[in-house]
Amino acid sequence: MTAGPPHCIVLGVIGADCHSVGNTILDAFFTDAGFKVVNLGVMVSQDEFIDAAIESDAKAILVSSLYGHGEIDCAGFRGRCIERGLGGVLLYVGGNLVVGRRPFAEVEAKFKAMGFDRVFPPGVDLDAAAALLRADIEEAAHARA
Amino acid sequence: MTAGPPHCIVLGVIGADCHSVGNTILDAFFTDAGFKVVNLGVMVSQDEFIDAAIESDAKAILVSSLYGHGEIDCAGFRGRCIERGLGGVLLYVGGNLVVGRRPFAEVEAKFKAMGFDRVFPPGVDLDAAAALLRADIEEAAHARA
Amino acid sequence: MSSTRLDWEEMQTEREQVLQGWPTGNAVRLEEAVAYHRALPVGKRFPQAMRVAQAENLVLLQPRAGVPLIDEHIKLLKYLETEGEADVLPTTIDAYTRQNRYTEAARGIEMSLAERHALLNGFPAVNHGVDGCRKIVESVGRPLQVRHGTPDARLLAEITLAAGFTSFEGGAISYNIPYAKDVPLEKSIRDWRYVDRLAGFYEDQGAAINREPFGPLTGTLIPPCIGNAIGIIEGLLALQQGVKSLTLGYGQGGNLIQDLAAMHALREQAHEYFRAAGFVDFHLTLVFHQWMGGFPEDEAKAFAVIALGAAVAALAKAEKIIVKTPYEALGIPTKEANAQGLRATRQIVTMLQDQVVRTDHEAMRRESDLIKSEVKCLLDAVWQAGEGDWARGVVRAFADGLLDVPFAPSIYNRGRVLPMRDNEGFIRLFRSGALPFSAEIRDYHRERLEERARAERRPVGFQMVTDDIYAISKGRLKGRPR
Amino acid sequence: MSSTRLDWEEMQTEREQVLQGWPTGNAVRLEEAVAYHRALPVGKRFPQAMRVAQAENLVLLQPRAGVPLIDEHIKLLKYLETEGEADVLPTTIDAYTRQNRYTEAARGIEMSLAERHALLNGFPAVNHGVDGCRKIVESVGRPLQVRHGTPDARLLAEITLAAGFTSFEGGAISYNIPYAKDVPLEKSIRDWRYVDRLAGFYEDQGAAINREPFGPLTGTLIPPCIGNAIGIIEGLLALQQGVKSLTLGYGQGGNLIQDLAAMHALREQAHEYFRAAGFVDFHLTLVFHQWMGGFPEDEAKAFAVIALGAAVAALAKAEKIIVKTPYEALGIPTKEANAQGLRATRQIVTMLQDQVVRTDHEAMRRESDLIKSEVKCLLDAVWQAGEGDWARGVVRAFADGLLDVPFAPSIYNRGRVLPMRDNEGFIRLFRSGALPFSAEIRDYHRERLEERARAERRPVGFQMVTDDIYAISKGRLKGRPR
Ligand code: B12
Ligand code: B12
Repeated sequence: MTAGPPHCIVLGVIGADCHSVGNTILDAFFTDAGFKVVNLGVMVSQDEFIDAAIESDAKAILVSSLYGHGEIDCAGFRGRCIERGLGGVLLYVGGNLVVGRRPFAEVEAKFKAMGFDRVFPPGVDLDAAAALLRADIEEAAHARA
Repeated sequence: MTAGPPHCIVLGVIGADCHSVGNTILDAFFTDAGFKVVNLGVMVSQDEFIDAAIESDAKAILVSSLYGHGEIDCAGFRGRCIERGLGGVLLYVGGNLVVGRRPFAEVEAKFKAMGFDRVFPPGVDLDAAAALLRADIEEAAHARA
Repeated sequence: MSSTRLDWEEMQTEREQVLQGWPTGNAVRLEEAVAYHRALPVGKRFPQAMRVAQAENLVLLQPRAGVPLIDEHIKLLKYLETEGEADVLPTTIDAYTRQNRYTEAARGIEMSLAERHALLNGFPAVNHGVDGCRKIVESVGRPLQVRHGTPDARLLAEITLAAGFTSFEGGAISYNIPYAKDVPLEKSIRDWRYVDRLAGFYEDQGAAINREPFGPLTGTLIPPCIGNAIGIIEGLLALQQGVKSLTLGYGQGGNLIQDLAAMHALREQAHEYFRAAGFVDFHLTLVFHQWMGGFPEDEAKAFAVIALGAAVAALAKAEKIIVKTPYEALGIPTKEANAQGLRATRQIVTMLQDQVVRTDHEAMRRESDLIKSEVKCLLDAVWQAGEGDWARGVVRAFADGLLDVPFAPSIYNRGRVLPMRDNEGFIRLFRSGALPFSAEIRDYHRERLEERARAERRPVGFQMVTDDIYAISKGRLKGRPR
Repeated sequence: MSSTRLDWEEMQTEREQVLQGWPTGNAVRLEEAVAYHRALPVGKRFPQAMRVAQAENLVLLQPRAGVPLIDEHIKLLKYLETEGEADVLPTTIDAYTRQNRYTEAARGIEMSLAERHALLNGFPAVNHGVDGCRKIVESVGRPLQVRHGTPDARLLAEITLAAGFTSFEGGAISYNIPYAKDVPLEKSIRDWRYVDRLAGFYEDQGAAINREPFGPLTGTLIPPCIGNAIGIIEGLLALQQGVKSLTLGYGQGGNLIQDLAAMHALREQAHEYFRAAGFVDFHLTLVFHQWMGGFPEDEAKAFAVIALGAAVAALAKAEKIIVKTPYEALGIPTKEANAQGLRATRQIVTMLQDQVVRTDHEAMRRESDLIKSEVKCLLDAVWQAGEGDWARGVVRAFADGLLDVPFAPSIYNRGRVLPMRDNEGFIRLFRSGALPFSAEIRDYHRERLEERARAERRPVGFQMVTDDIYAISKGRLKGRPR
């Protein structure tokens, strides 16, 4: 646990994706883990994520995609952030990111190339993810300071 | 169906193998299919097969091996037949012939190299096997005549 | 907003408008379509297959399957028909089409062509149009159903029914609340009345169409009473529009007694309500869905979950079973994995084919009676809220939380209900929100949960719900403290 | 030939001779062995594991596994312990050792070394000797059992028990009739009395050994009464020699009711007979074997058969389950396939862990009563034939066909009994040979078979037996006309 006010993060499921169970869990989990969670729920567009991040001064955007269209829905996300002056925000993405079963290393490379800082498979250990998130946020703060 | 007396065949499970269910079925099946079956049951040695074939003037010996030791138990069978003056007898073998799951082509090659005329996997269609057997026996008779 | 039968003539203006929704809409010719249906061989008619299943005590196997390109999709279905020995076939629609986002679907088709692998999670039937869909109908030898999750499925129904599909999944509640975020129930009820009326029109013309409300909802720990109540309502709404072949669904919960009891209660109560509403000329069948929540990643464990679902479906004498695959947790399955799910299921249902496990013993009766009285509480409340009109009742009931689907994404769902397993794995209510249950029912649920709390030496609390959500994917039925 | 307790002192001459059977016999030191056992950590003691299972309502998972070389065997068991999460471990013995052909086993070890793949179908424990076996005991963290099929297992028992194995499978009938061709029952009864007495000696010295008669016999359509009667007799013979931890086995038949009824009957009746014979100080548990007959070649279907067996074991509240693998029909499994079987089984037994399916309804009671009265007919006849001595009774009963195991290879088995499934898949008797059943029981079997004949429109006949033998491997339970 860190001192100071909790880090704010934006959470949501991108595109036309309706899978709401994991989202419910992530909300509860990151809240318990001491983050301030702005949860946009399912079917969130890139601009809605960015709007919410600007409004809440969030340090990170956590994108879920379960339904397989992640590749299409996430394309250009980092570019759009930069356009809208949010170049420095951390972008995390997780879930069943592509259609079918492709080697995770390949999927990870693909999404990193799109500008995501970290990419997670569905079976990720959430404690580990939260630890990474906290570390990344704090490193970014240091870098800025 | 051929005319004339039924072809005689010797049937048995080789080595220390106790699997008797398939043997029961093969006995009933080849009998129904018009062969005269001398069934030696399970745990039959090479010499017992050969003794029975000589005694009954059998055209073919059908060896089963289910338990995995087929490779060891069948080694030298053709040689032993030749030694004992039965060089021309048809040798068929079938079942789970080796330990574990190896490509059937490999297993077949191995047993053909040992001098077996035909090699069958456990899932063989018995009607097809009986047709082959009849054809092989008749071809051998022609060749001899 | 009411649920009386739509006047076909009056509906024509709306139809014209719907068909404008995407250029392919123009190709819909109703008369030709009806003639096409009437000429379909018996083996391709879904309602007929469901009748045979019921008469001959069979469980029909149906996979889920859909890929973006027509030829690939045909290859997939043919493989499932031959290697998978599926009895009836699906065409699963991609998620853009489900949201009427046809432009994005078009982009998905293009990208899939370009990248030579599927980028859509289903078959974009609207984009492919009547002719494209008909290629599928012509290429396979089994009845075809559209499986989707579309709140406004009017255009999808126009195109696929015109193409010769003989079954159409979904309903006003079950394809809205779990599948959409902000579609008002008034709207989905209106749009599904259209779909049902269209199906009813085909039926009137001698082209029978099977309709199947989506029983499992969010697929996650749904208490049987909620799924059953919604299924019965959607059945009533469909019958009102002239539908005659109806298949109600239930998603496996995991406790054997509860699953058998729920299937039994569903069949009995649906008949009761349909008859009470004056319907006589309908054919009712049940479909059982293998576990619809999170699956184990390990294939061996996934096979086990599949097999257990198959066993329950067989014992419950479902007419149809929707089959999962060993890749469920990982992604859209390959055709091989899909066929493996079918073959594992086939082995089980065939082995259990003629076995009768008497389920009229006490535990079963108790659970089945409980479910029926819960469903009655729910349906009474909807009926009252609607002042005698089911459609109106649904809208008001959801607004007031008298109907409430756990974990659903829709803002028109209160989301106050949280399910939880009891000590034997029966799905009970941890929070029942505003569900109109008697004190007796509430107490019973609470007692069963307290029993679990004692066994696990921890208080009944939200953590248990979380643990239960993960449980099956982690190899158990009930969640355990981490 | 009688079944009184062997005098330990008198047995020493025979022991010396047995230990001469192969050079490794010399290394057996009983006192040291007992001390070794008593120093074993609790987690490696089989009888203890069976107690815990019963007390905590668990089903322990046990695979079959054995390869010729020690290091490979250890690797295999460790993999099954970690990746497969097996609760208790086996060491499956190769088929030459089972026939006391140690020279051939030695050749198998050499060839396996030379060709770098296994040429033996199990672990040749006698050839590897006490030290070799002890390496295994030291390398794994779970209790170990010797699983084999050895008519004369005296030397095998001496060596493996001395090495620290805490459970030993088999019995005078179950490891002779299905596994051998021409071993007289007099001989196997004498040899197993030795084994039981040896186990009883360890037990007396405070080194508890679990004994497990082999329930499934030929694994092929065994009517429950035959397996249960033989299990009870072998249990009595073991108890007489001082065995205290006893696990009786049952092989899945495929009909749910019959399997549950048989397990229930076995537990109840074993207790009855053991108590009636004056035994009080014993611990009885049951092991359920997943389907032991021919498996489907297709892995998906094999998984389904495995899962169904797991479900029945869990519902029957077996203390242990013997797990098959998706390669069953193909050959000795790889360690990965073996672990897959374990994981699929684990998923099922865990999901069903706390579920209680009441089985005291009529169909179940009827079947369970039937099995018990059949078993009573068999055991009464054995008792009479032996004039009050079980061992003598067994020999005479087999000679007269009063006990008769279907499909067994032994010439000491009459082989007049042919089983057949009835219309619901219950295993019934088509030909009951000389089995001493009442006319009532015979008629009941016959009626059930006639019912099937009517349903299939073909006469009751041998072809049905053949079809039934293939049925599960072809995806069904009952055989169908080809
Ligand atoms: C339940 C379910 C549904 C329900 C959803 C109900 C609802 N409203 O939530 C219903 C039945 C409605 C449904 C519908 C569909 N589904 Co669905 N569904 C599932 C299922 C079985 C479980 C999902 C779930 O709830 N898991 C439990 C939660 C707790 O886990 P989770 O969602 O994975 O989330 C966790 C992790 O992924 C991770 N995580 C997620 N995001 C992020 C982000 C970050 C930053 C981090 C660190 C972690 C993280 O943490 C979460 C919490 O632990 C999965 C398969 C599976 N997993 O077994 C398929 C699955 C996700 N569905 C799938 C599909 C395709 C669909 C459909 C398109 C229908 C179809 N073609 O089959 C529609 C979607 C329509 C739409 N518009 O979205 C596919 C996706 C395929 C792919 N990617 O290749 C899956 C994988 C099934 C499959 N194998 O085909 N589905
Ligand atoms: C039942 C069974 C047993 C029973 C046998 C009872 C009995 N007395 O018959 C019991 C439980 C006793 C048993 C014991 C053992 N078994 Co076993 N058993 C089986 C099982 C499950 C079914 C066999 C069967 O009856 N099938 C039904 C009959 C109708 O089919 P079939 O035997 O294959 O015979 C047909 C075909 O093979 C073919 N065929 C056979 N021979 C020939 C010959 C010709 C010329 C032709 C044309 C066709 C042909 O036609 C037959 C009729 O259709 C098989 C696995 C499986 N198939 O599912 C394992 C299996 C054969 N057993 C196996 C083993 C290893 C053993 C044991 C050594 C124990 C162990 N380590 O696990 C012992 C053997 C001890 C010994 N001394 O022999 C292995 C063999 C492994 C390998 N080859 O790699 C198998 C494959 C299981 C496995 N995957 O591990 N077994």
